[in-house]
Amino acid sequence: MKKVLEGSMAISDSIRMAEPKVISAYPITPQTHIVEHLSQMVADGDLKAEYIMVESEHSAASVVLGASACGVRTYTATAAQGLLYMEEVIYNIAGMRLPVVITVANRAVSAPISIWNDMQDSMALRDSGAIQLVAENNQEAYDMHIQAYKIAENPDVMLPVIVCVDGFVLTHTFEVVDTIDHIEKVREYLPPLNMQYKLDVNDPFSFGTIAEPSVYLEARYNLSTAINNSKSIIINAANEYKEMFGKYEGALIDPYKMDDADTVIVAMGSVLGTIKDVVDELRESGKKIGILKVRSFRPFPADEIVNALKNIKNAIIIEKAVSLGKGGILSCEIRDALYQRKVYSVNVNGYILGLGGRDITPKNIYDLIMKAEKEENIDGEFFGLNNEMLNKVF
Amino acid sequence: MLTNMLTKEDTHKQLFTMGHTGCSGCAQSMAVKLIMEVLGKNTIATSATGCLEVFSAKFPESSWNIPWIHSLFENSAAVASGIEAALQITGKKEGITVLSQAGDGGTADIGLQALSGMFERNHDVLYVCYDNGAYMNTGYQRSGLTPYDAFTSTSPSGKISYGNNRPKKYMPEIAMAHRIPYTAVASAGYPMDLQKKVKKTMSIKGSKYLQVDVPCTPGWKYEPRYSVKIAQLGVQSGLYPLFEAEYDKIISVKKISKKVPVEEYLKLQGRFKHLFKDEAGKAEIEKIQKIADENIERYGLL
Amino acid sequence: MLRRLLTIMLKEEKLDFKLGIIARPGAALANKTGSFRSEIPVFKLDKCTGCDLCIYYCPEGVVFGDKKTKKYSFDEDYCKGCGICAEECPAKDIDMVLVEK
Amino acid sequence: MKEVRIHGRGGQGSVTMASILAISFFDDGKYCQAFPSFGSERTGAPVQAFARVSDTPIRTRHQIYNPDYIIVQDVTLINSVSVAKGLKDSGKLIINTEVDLKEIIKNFDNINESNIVLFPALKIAMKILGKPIVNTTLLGAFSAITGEVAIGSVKKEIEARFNSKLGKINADAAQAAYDYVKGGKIGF
Repeated sequence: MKKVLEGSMAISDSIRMAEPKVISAYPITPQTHIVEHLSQMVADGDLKAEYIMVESEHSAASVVLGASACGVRTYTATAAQGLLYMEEVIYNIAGMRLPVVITVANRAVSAPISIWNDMQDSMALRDSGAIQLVAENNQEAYDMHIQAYKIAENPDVMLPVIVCVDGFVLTHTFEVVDTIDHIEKVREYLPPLNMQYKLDVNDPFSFGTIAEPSVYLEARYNLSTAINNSKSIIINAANEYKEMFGKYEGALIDPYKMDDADTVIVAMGSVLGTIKDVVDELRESGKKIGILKVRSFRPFPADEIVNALKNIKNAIIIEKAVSLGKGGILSCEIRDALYQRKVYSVNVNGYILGLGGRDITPKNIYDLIMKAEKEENIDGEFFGLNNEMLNKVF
Repeated sequence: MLTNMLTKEDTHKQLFTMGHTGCSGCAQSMAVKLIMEVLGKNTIATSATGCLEVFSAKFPESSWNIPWIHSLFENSAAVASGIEAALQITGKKEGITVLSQAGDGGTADIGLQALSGMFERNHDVLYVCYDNGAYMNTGYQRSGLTPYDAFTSTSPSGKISYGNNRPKKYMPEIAMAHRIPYTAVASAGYPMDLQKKVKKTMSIKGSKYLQVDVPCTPGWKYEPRYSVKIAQLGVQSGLYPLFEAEYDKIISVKKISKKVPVEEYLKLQGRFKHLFKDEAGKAEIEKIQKIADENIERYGLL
Repeated sequence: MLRRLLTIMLKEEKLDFKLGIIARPGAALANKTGSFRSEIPVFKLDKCTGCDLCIYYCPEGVVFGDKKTKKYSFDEDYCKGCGICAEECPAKDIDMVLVEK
Repeated sequence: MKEVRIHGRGGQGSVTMASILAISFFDDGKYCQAFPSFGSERTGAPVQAFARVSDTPIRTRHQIYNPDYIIVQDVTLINSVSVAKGLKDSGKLIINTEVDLKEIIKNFDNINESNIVLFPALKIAMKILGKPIVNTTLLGAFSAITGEVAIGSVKKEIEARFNSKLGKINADAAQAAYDYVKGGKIGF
């Protein structure tokens, strides 16, 4: 049924549909509305779960780790510093192959402290072994969480899934979301979690043992293989979801008006909406331009991206994150993917904008496209800098 | 806890089994063995990073014949909270003990926040702190539970130092301040007392804190055969008071049967040998005696 | 080490290394810690009172015996020779002797 | 697409107002979007909330700089905030006040009298709700002034948002405001 829902409401409603048994979280802006809605659902008996109010994000992640190791479905949500505080535990959740679903209400990291949106927080977790999916709008945020459990709990995956949802821009925005009416259908799509190994007094195993140098390399190889192989499972999860619920926003990537494009903008998350409006206008004026949405950042769909981009002239990468001391992250990975596959013909220009909640307007996007088409090999240039501010003496 | 007859086969079926790589004479492994004997097989355990975790679970080996999990250094209590919550919501908690374990560093230093959270939420978990008074796993660095004047590699004695210059943190009282239903202090030197306390925790719902004094042969620098003797002297000198508390009230203490001067305790351990070199060292020993006397007074140990 | 690992990976179907670092319960028995010791206890079985303290105090849990017959022994495969049993035996009925091999 | 910007103070229910407006648009068969000015809301501090309505799905997510409609919940804000900034030439600036238009217009440059609608929301709210919360009253007025949203949808969503009794009197306040604008029978 179509409803107007705040992003946080849409997310908590889809979590209710997935029926996790243990939820643990620590409040942090802009994740708060999600955990407030979930607390209310538990308080009203609409969601039968243990909601553990912990004293920190580190413990929130640790609680879901422990509960997940017992074989029950779990959920947590956080943002920014909270995610960085969880980081140590998330590495363990991944290494111990526990299918926890984590929402990140994407927010800038300190310092300077900023409660506003960008993707620097989840990007810092890119090497953790957690799958990272990025939602474009509230509809996708809703659908993606249910798919996240399906992916995480696949016996061949057994990894945490981080669902990235732009803080405020999505979490605090009301818009039309088509929700699922019958929980039975979700149960059909998402059968009860059945873990091969768990903490069970009738079948005891030891988890989290120490690995000597003779073992560790292989253990990490297996982890690496598992996340790489999860691509097909992410695709299947999206396709099955489409069959059952009729909704599809892409699986790993999603091309938009790319058929005859010679310029393609690559981006992730909520900024895609604004970009689509600009591209539609440019299309009307005859410009051959398209968009490539990256929906799965980890595993990184390198083959799929290269296939989509190999015949175009210009790829413009727009990202709300920076690798300090390097530059663009997405742009770097795309350039690497093209180079590795010997595709040298695409001019890749990467730009960083919108950090710390700086608003991205259609005019920004338009100006950026006009500028990018005249440039070559830009690697993570900051776009939209206020030069007066840069040199200001306060 | 023992039956009249124990066979070799029986010993191989212990819940915390031999084959671990703990040091010869390790009092911690003794305590774990004693605790597991009482708790039985319907136990799910967590361990913080530390000696116990490293020597008991080196892949693909494990000394644990129960479900056991290690995650990190500071989150044993939080992981145990999650396990307890999962058991509660799935209706499997009845008859199962959740045991959360850490060393003194994992309890009183880096793990204190998560432990406090677990206490505050009063999870039905038995938390055991194996107190060997320093970070032994990483080579004897000082922790918040290192006793006054003890030599550790980060609180060394030196030309102007007599070792650790801060008194041992009163961790059991921090636990009691949370008004959890049961707090107890035990010692590897008194196994029956230890097992009696563990047994008691099994009938109490909510958070239980048990701190066990476990001498460490390489860290305290003594011959392995003295582990029990030193633990007993710790108690008999008044430096390691054993007691039980319900909520914030102490309900029983283990009386000192034969009071010994702290010197008897200190002189067996290399970590205190710098106190026996000169006159100033004697003054330090007197300070330690004062700590013991205050304990005796405070807890009514005589 | 590698051989043990392979045994578990190949023969013990329940353990899938691909699904993380999980160990079988009690698998540590494969590790014979007798190699730790330089001394070994000798249970003289002379003045033994059957107090069981040697069983209680053994950090490894390798001592076994019978309270009634007052016959105690230990598992040589695992005893680390710490000497606590000898030190704490109230009847002084256990000696530690140097392993000479 | 039409865009609405709401100015208020923390605690006056600007975000609630924007979201009720968005859902009312949806009831009318339109696509909608509503969002607050991002950040932490502090009681009394000036805040903004935004709403969009369109016949086609709304994808863009930038803040609203050139609104079709601006609603000002608290007239004292015009001293400290550029509430009229970016208003479209054809736009409407709806202000809750009983002050005379000649006085109000002094506060604005580059804006015509015809763009300004003054509306005594506080007076209506005090009469019907008995407290100085004007967001629901202003929603009724917005419906009547702009014709962008049906008063029935607004009332329905107000009732859905609050508990039964509170919802009812707030819906009454919206209706009273609507009638007031339409030259209805309630005598204020």
